[in-house]
Amino acid sequence: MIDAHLPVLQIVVPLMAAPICVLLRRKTMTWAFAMLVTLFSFGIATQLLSKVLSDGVVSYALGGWAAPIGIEYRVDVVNAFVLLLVTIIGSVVLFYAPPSVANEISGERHYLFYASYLLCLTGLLGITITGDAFNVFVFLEISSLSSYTLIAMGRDRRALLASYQYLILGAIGATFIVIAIGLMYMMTGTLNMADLADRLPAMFETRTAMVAFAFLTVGVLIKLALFPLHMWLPNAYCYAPSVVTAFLASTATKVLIYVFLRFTFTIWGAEFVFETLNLDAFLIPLALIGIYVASIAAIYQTNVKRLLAYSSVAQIGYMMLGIGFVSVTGLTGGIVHMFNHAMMKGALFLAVGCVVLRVGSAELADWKGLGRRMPVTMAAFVLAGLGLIGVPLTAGFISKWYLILAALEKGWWPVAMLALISSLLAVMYVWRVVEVAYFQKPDEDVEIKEAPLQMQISMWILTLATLYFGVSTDLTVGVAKQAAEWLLGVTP
Amino acid sequence: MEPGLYNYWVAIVLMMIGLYTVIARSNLIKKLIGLSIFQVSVFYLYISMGKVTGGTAPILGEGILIYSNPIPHVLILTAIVVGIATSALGLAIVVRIQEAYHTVEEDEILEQDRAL
Amino acid sequence: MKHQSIPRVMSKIFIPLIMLFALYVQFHGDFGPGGGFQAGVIFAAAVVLYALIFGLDEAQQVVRPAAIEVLVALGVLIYAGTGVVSLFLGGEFLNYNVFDAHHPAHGQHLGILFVELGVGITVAAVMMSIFFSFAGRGHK
Amino acid sequence: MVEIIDIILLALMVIVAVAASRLHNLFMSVMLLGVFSLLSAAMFTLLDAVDVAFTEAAVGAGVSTVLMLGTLGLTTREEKKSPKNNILALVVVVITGAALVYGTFDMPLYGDANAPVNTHVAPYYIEESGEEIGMPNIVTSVLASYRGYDTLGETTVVFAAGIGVLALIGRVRREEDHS
Repeated sequence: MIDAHLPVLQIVVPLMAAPICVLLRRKTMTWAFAMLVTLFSFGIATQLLSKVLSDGVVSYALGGWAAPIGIEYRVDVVNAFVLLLVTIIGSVVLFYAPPSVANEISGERHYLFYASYLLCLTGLLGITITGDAFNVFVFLEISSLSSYTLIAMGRDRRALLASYQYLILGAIGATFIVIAIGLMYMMTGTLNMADLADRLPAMFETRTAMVAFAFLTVGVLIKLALFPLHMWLPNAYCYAPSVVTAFLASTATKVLIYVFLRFTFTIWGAEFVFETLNLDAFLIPLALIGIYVASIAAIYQTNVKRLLAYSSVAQIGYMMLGIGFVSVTGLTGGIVHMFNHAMMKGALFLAVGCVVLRVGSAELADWKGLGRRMPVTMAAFVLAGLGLIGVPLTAGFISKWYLILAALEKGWWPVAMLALISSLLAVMYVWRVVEVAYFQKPDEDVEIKEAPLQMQISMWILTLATLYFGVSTDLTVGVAKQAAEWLLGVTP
Repeated sequence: MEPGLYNYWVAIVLMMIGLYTVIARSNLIKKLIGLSIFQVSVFYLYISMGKVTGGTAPILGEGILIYSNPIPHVLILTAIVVGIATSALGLAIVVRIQEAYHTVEEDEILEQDRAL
Repeated sequence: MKHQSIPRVMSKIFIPLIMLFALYVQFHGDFGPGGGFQAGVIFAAAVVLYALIFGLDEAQQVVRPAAIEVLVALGVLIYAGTGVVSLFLGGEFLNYNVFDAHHPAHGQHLGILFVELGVGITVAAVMMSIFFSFAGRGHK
Repeated sequence: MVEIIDIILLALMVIVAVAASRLHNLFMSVMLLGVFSLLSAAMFTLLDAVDVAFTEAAVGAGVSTVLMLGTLGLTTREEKKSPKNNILALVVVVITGAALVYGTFDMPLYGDANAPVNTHVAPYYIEESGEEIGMPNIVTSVLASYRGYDTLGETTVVFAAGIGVLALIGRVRREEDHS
């Protein structure tokens, strides 16, 4: 029985777990329960991916009403891969959470924290799995509202304004998406994605369709923080609790990139978006400028969390660059980078969380001499940082390799060069941290312990994943390539 | 007067009044007021598209032949709920900001942070 | 307003009526406009009115914050639980037809009754909880 | 006759929205927002959306006004004049609005029974829901059954906001402080 209902269980299990956490109340119990549920979702996601890889698309009619009458869940290789990514990060970060959360959030609110965490996970998974355009909006709001809460729980008072600003921009973005979905519905009479894909082409000539696409793109780009619509991201990542930063940085923007892929390739079709509207002419320059501006901004930061946040904005540029190539190699690069970057950034933010727990600050000035005082944590930081730069034998190298390959395939030498040179900027911002941590003497000589084992295990899982996926690429590139072929419609 | 596109235009004008308030104002409560106006106007756009001339409310009854389209109504019911949920959370954050900064003007808050 | 008799007396008449109206809206949604969401809001309004007239502490004696938290969670669980029950009866999630093997429409009625109840409970509880949180903030 | 009411209502909505946006007295602004919601609820009734009108009146004019007033009580009633130059905001808004207006020119006309929205999917609900669900109110049938899953999501959004508010400004339970 379970097998047939996997798609809905993927969402409903964490969804129901959130209210149960509120009923449980005790912090250790809510955490243990949430952990169990997240691992279970991870299990479902693996099952779904293997099912999709062997049998093709899985469709599930909610309420028993066949699409387009009812809402449909539709899992193909693209979203199965994203589901896997989100549940991996969800589990690893949650396992890490208790010591860090205990340090940063007052005890009587822990159960609300874990309930919100589960809701955020539910929302992200729900956006990914659904085959109904309006349902995307509903689950987008579940994840957004819970992430506003999670960010505002940061202990610095600046977390409040960061959360508020994210709320305002997020609400504007979501409303743009609602307007776009409304216009699409207006022209076709349907909300089901597959049905929209059938009925939209007849409307491509209309001005309404063009405006609908424009609003959709702007709305999604605000939410996924592509330069110059990234204003909310640095503060939100900087002041959120460490656990929240690690979780959101590795999942939220990735899921929105998936939404972008789904809407542009599956619903509107690459032909309309990139040949009629020439979106790539706008996307590629924006992605490149974003990479440079955000990387340079990262170099000048004095707070490690904020530095990594700007680096995230830059990395989103790489992913969008890959998508902008509209080729199998380019999309493979974009999708692989989505996965690899989640591992690397997750590891980096978890390392920062360890330091914040022991040192009490993510300000670079307080990191002097950490290389000797917290060698294990800093080793993980450096390894994941090498991945961010794109050094061979790390996951970051694989994704950049495909991106540059895609540029060369098109004969776009300058783009390839620019992408390559931008890695030097990553060297500079990673080096700044390394230099302070390893080559500067601490102001005072106090003993600092390493973070608890629980936190280190999670951090090392992601760090080793960065190395592992730099060597063995069957899971990442293999699946991403299939996903890219599926999106471009070249799958047999 | 021939019904045409004018009510879509009014909806757009209302949306833009709301959007302008959100972007231009510095007062955090005023921004949320603007956001509400923006969202309610989008609801109006949706509801307009479901209206059928000569139709009645989509409640089945004897002898009624034309009903207005129920789908936009359903979608907007959901959107209204989402809207109030967002406002409530936003206002809660505003209350906390007031306690932490003793002001709800965005520029004054940023100034306080810069002074640190 | 604790010591003014006119609002106190009037509210004692109105609050039960408002609650009754909430129940009417809750269970009459199949025929006219209304349903769980609106009913929840109206029900919460009755409690808010009580709190405004008799004071926050008095209202929290009637509806305890701990109980509200349980109700907030319970509503969602009732809604999703309805779907889980339909899974166990062999249907898809939220397929109410399986609730009555012989008359699918009866099953639909039953299913809608439950999910609307879930919506009503969560909405009423959340609205009360939000109001108490805001009111309690100014209280101290 | 109905058109005249339409036009008056819409004109009032625009006036109220502008006033709510421009006034520096937040108390009046919030009240006007409530009025705006009530006017739109009236408008929704004219457009046959009775369920939506009911909800908008209860939420927009009721809950939202109460919450906003509660917040004003805890913060301030006066908005400070903002010195910020708003040209950028104006440009963004004008471009956005112009794009939307541009999009309207190919839209189906208001009230058109042959528009795609009224010929695909919706007729199924209108024709079959009486038989399949057995309820007169089609909106309820779609909301709770055909698209019941969206409504589960909606309830979850309310839940998320509820625990969010609780986490941010909720009462701290004293008894757990000692443990």
